[in-house]
Amino acid sequence: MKKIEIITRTFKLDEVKTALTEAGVKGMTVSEVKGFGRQGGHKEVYRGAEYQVDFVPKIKIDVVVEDGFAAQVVEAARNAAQTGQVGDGKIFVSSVDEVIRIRTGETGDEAV
Amino acid sequence: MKKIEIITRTFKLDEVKTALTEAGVKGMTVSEVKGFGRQGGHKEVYRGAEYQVDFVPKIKIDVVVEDGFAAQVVEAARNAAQTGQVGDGKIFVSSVDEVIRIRTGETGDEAV
Amino acid sequence: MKKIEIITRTFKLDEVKTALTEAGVKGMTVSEVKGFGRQGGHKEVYRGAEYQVDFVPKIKIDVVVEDGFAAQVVEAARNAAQTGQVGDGKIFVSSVDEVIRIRTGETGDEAV
Amino acid sequence: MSLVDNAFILICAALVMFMTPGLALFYGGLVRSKNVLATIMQSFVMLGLVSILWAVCGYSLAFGTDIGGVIGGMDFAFLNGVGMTTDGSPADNLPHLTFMIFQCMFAIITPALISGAFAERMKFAGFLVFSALWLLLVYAPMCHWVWGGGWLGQMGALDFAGGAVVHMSSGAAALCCALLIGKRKGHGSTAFIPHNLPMTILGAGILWFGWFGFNAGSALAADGLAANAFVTTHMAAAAAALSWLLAEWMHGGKATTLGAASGAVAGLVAITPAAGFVTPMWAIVIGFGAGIICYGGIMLKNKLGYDDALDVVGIHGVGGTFGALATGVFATIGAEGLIAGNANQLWIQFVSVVATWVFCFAMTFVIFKVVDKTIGLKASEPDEDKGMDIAEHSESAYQW
Amino acid sequence: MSLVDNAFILICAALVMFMTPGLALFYGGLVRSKNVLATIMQSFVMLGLVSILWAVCGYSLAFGTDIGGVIGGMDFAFLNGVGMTTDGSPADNLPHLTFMIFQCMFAIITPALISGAFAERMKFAGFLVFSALWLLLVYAPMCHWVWGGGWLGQMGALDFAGGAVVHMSSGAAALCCALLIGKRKGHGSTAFIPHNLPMTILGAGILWFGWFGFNAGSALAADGLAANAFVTTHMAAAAAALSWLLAEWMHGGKATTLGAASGAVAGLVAITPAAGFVTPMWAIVIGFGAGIICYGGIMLKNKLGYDDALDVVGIHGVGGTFGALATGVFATIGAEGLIAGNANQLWIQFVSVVATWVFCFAMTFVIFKVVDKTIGLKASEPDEDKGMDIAEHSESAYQW
Amino acid sequence: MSLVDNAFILICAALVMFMTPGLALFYGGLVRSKNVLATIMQSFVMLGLVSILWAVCGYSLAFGTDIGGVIGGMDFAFLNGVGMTTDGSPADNLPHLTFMIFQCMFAIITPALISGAFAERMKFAGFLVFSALWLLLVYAPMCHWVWGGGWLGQMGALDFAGGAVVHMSSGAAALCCALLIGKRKGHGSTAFIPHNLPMTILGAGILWFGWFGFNAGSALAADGLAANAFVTTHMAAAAAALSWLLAEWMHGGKATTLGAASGAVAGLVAITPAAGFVTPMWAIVIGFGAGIICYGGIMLKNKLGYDDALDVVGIHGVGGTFGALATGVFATIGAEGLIAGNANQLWIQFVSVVATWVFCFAMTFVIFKVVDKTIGLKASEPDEDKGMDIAEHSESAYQW
Ligand SMILES: Nc1ncnc2c1ncn2[C@@H]1O[C@H](COP(=O)(O)OP(=O)(O)O)[C@@H](O)[C@H]1O
Ligand SMILES: Nc1ncnc2c1ncn2[C@@H]1O[C@H](COP(=O)(O)OP(=O)(O)O)[C@@H](O)[C@H]1O
Ligand SMILES: Nc1ncnc2c1ncn2[C@@H]1O[C@H](COP(=O)(O)OP(=O)(O)O)[C@@H](O)[C@H]1O
Repeated sequence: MKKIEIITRTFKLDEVKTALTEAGVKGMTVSEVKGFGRQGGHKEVYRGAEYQVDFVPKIKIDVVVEDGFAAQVVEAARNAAQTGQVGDGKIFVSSVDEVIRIRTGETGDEAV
Repeated sequence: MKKIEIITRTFKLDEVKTALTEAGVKGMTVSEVKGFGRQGGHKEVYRGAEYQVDFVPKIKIDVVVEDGFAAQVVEAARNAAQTGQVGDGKIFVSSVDEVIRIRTGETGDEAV
Repeated sequence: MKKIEIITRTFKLDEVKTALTEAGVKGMTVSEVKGFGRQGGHKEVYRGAEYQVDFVPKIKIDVVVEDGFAAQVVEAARNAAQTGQVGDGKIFVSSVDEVIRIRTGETGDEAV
Repeated sequence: MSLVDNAFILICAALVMFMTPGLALFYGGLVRSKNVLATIMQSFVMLGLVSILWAVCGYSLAFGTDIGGVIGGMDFAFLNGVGMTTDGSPADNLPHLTFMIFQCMFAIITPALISGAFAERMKFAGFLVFSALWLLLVYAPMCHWVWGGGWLGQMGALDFAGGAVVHMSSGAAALCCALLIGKRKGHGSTAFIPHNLPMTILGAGILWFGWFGFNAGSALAADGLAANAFVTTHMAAAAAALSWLLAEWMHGGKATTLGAASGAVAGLVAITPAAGFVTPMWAIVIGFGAGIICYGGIMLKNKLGYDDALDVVGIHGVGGTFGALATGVFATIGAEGLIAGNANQLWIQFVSVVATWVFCFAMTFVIFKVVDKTIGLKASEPDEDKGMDIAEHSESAYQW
Repeated sequence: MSLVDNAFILICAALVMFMTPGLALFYGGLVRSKNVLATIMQSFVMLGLVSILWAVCGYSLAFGTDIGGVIGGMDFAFLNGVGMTTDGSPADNLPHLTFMIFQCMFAIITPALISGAFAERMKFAGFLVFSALWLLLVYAPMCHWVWGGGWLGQMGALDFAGGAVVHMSSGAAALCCALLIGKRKGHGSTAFIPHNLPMTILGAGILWFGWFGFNAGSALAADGLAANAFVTTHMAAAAAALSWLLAEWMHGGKATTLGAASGAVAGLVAITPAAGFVTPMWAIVIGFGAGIICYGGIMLKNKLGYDDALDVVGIHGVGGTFGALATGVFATIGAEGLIAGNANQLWIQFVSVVATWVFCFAMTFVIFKVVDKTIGLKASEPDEDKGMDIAEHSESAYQW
Repeated sequence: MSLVDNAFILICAALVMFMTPGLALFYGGLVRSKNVLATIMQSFVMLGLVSILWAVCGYSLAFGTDIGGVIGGMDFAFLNGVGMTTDGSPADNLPHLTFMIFQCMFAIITPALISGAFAERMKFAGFLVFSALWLLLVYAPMCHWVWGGGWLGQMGALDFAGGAVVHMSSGAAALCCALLIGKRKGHGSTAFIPHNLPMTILGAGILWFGWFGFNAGSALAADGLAANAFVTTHMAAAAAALSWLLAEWMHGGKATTLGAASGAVAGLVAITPAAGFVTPMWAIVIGFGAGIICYGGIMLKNKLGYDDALDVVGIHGVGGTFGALATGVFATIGAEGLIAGNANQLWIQFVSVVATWVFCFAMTFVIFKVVDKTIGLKASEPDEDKGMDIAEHSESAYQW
């Protein structure tokens, strides 16, 4: 199985979720993260002191799917998340050895 | 080494932690996440407007252990986290190439 | 490509970020996590009831880089994060099959 | 001078001042976390901006010597002649300064109320200019018309503590602004869920608390009338909190905490024009009606399609209008409404409602357009994405 | 009518009203984040529910013409005869409405106090019915007995501002409810750690602030007695905050922020019955005792095994009881306690303590059982897991 | 005795009390989340500690029979002779207890103000001892000198509500403490960004609200002078909020929410000594100046290199000093300053400024050193890392 990590803009969560479910994804897990990259950050000011804040809020969506399904999921996510502006984010794909569904103990492709 | 990601219900954190430490796990890392899955979400209402909220709070526990120990850890986690109701979550196992303990620079099995 | 997960003390974020960018890293993603390990936790007290809190706040920094660059990044992160006290944290290195830049669709080493 | 009344009104003025930070929190909790500071700021900064404008000329425009029933003269500009004695004070039991500052607190919160309509997408510089002009060109005349000797007051329109001056005026302005500024990015597709409801409830609690100063203080004396206004205020808020919960529940949902808070505010709005004219039991009736009607009021925006982000139209516009008419129906204390056999009062109230809506909407339209063309009011899309806090104030509300 | 007293009591009433949102935050910060809105709601909605009940018949049950020392008649139902003058007012210096609304604020907060006992696991519909019945069947009689001309007052029991009426009654009810509703899921194995202590401290600050209205206002006049009650209130809170910290520290731990806040509230509770009867230095003694004794009080639940989630028994029950007895010991102003040589007063206080506990516990038991069997009170386990906010109100308190 | 004044001052005392929780939140929002409770505690616990010290001997040191213009005698120790009548009351229109408790509230907040300087790195035990000694050895004499019949008052120094007694004294102490305790770990390299600005704004709102009690109450009567002080307070805060925003904006940045709140506090500080001596329009001038000057004041620390964590020196020290001198310039009510042709007053103010800074700085130095050597004041590095909440109080502010 493949784990697909999608790091993208916070306000894209709903669109990406919809795209993934439409593509047939049954589950995913989201976390709130902060990203550093080409997009750069912004200036913040507190009582006259300026700070360069390099980290911008992003979300990370983790989806584990069967090997053969991965490419399609990546494509769906990319289409939904893309704005074309710097800061759209990244998708990382890696291999997962085993998946277990806690409730039933099922493993492998049936578990995702 | 193997990385075991346990995504499960928030109120199971203590039980899973105890099960893992009893099984011999020495360290783990937890994050607050939101999950989407078969469990479904719930309705929220704000001034008469209804929203379907698909993401439910979950926790993710990451544990890295020696290869031979992984199966036992998965088993312990599964037993502790299981309630039998939809939404119990998933366990993902994947391979880790290298582990380094920052304090000492130790690597490999001694570092976990 | 390699994914490098650095779990370390919260107040080390700036130093590690600087070390990584100086080493040539162009992007990274940070999350707020809680860690359990040899460092132990602390006691908390609420209206006379004592609780042992085992999880201490940590940060997790994820960086994906080209294979050949990984060792150098690990070294830079370790140097920046190390205090020598228990609780400095861990670095996990694992393989990533594919990286996609959402904005452009670039893949592989150019995408990171 | 009555020292008792002075003591009472000064404390009431402090209570009304506290409503503005309360409103800041009420509104602040309802927006997304990336916009909370900008939203708070749009209320908080009124404490600065309006107070100075009020001292410079706002008070005089409202309470200076009447000019043709339309506006006050410049006699009190720069607080000239506004002193520690009752000399020249519109309330002859109060030091002129006491009267002036009590009125100042009303002037502060009114433009702050409007800001809920364009929350999450307004530029700060434009907002300041818009609010300054609005205060002088809408609030000051409205205040003069009703309380400063102007034509609405002369006509006999009843407005005990600001149903028209404060709530209808801000509601009408809010409608105009929501229409002109357009929707927030993602409106219709994204859920704009409040980021911190306990903050909103705290704000509602402070508003309720401060509203005692607002309404009971509007008796301008610590007498039985003040007691009556105090009680009607409380009872209307209570009844409206309950009836809003009931409406939610009958509408097929759960009774929500935000509903209780919103209902309470709706009740407070509706009783404002009536507080000293109706009895407590009629106040319960008015409050009960307000909860239901304003619950309907907030539905309007979905029907009509404007993005009144924090429901200023639904609560202040609709609630203020309902309250003004209800005053014409239920007044029995120091005035006579429909139930006392005086249908004419209801007609007067109706005229005052129409006049207020038309005047405030039209004036707001002009001011908005002028400021929008010159300075600019709507934030850019990338700024909306980043959030107003970073974009307009270079600040983040929260850190891990 | 005294205008000064009217001004003073109206402002005090506003302060007491503000205590209920304060309590909402005090409690809200102590629960887990998934239950914060439901907890806040259980206080906030009392502002709606109790106020209306009070106007309809609660006030009359408490202060209507005495029937056999047990309950008030229906003369003031629907605020009939409760007007802007002193006519019929129990306090002949105050407009009847002023007296009524001041008392109303006490009636609001008392059932809200109980809600801490069953926090995080109570259904909202049942809660509303329970609270309504409790107000009419427990609070109104208690209030009548002590302040409305009933038998406790006739007997000479001293209760300046509500040690029995407000605190013991809610404490006894809390004990009964905690026993009947049972424990929260995970009790004993999970740590129920407060989710937002700054919110709780803010709540404590508001409570302390509002308590000046509660206790000083109970003088029902702006005289030296009010000053005394004001000072004793403040000093007792201060002493109890310190002594709770001391107890924590001697008990082997650190002095905690929650301890300072809890101690302050314990001191405020304990001085409530005594505020106008003791001198400031004795108030310090009472406060100091309250901090230590209530710290012990909250330990009881661990010993005895009930799940009084937010320590209503430990603080209001124990603190109110201690204060009532301490009043019998230290009273020297307008009454004589043990130290003034009058042991009988202590005996009377003791009788009033027993009567209050027995009556309130028993009545609460009956009401709880009836509501539980008919409407249902305890939330289901899955709902407890989800949290009361989502389950009962379809809301989440916080968003990223 | 004047019942009106009694009513007014009691309510004002309640307002001033509320400022301390307000300050706790104002400061609490500005620190990192791991230190928020400890920061809140350093204000909140003063409500306990100072109140008891005040009753025991602090009040007597400040207002007991004058001994050589330097300190009060022990006549009022343990509140001996401080009763419900005006007997012995420094304000002969007020019950002695009323005067005492109003003053008590000032004594509470002053050491709390200092705590902003050493926030995030002070041990709690040492802090308590330091604050107790500071209250008795710095605050009580300062208070006596200015208001208790001491030499500064005799000399004719004007300090309406505590520019010297409260703000300069705490500012000077803050400078001393910041220098002695040293910097926070990471100072200069890490960004110390406020963890919760809405909390800070709420605190600022409460401070502004409470400050009406502080300044208007300092008239000690509900007269026209109180009205004047009320208005000057409000207008100065308003003007300073605006001018701080202007300074930020001209300094090349955005107008910030924290700037509005900080400016408001700066204006409130600066008008404190002047509130009853200047007219509202001059108050606007003073406020406007305060916003700009205190904005400069907070820059000092970067120039001079001390770590005054929450800008107590920049706001209270600089603002209090500016206000004291401005009083000497603009006084026209009940006193004459420079613009009334009395240059001597400015000289007196100057002397009082120098005396206050020198005395408070020196005394603080001694107290700090003694406590540091004996009990210890600076937290250890690992404790700073963990955060003061866990290290000193075994508590966490927030849970997921
Ligand atoms: N090498 C990397 N490893 C991990 N996360 C990365 C990496 N590069 C970028 N990211 C994440 O992707 C986000 C977007 O990257 P950025 O360089 O700003 O824009 P873009 O992806 O459009 O080139 C970053 O904020 C960060 O969270
Ligand atoms: N394919 C997946 N990839 C990543 N996370 C998943 C996936 N499927 C489920 N999850 C996580 O597991 C949680 C539980 O899944 P769900 O389908 O609701 O129940 P169950 O695991 O009992 O079948 C989800 O909330 C989500 O966080
Ligand atoms: N086996 C593990 N799997 C995942 N995370 C771990 C593991 N061991 C340690 N960690 C993380 O590393 C942090 C530091 O580990 P700890 O044992 O306390 O100190 P050290 O790394 O200095 O030996 C922990 O708080 C936890 O977040």
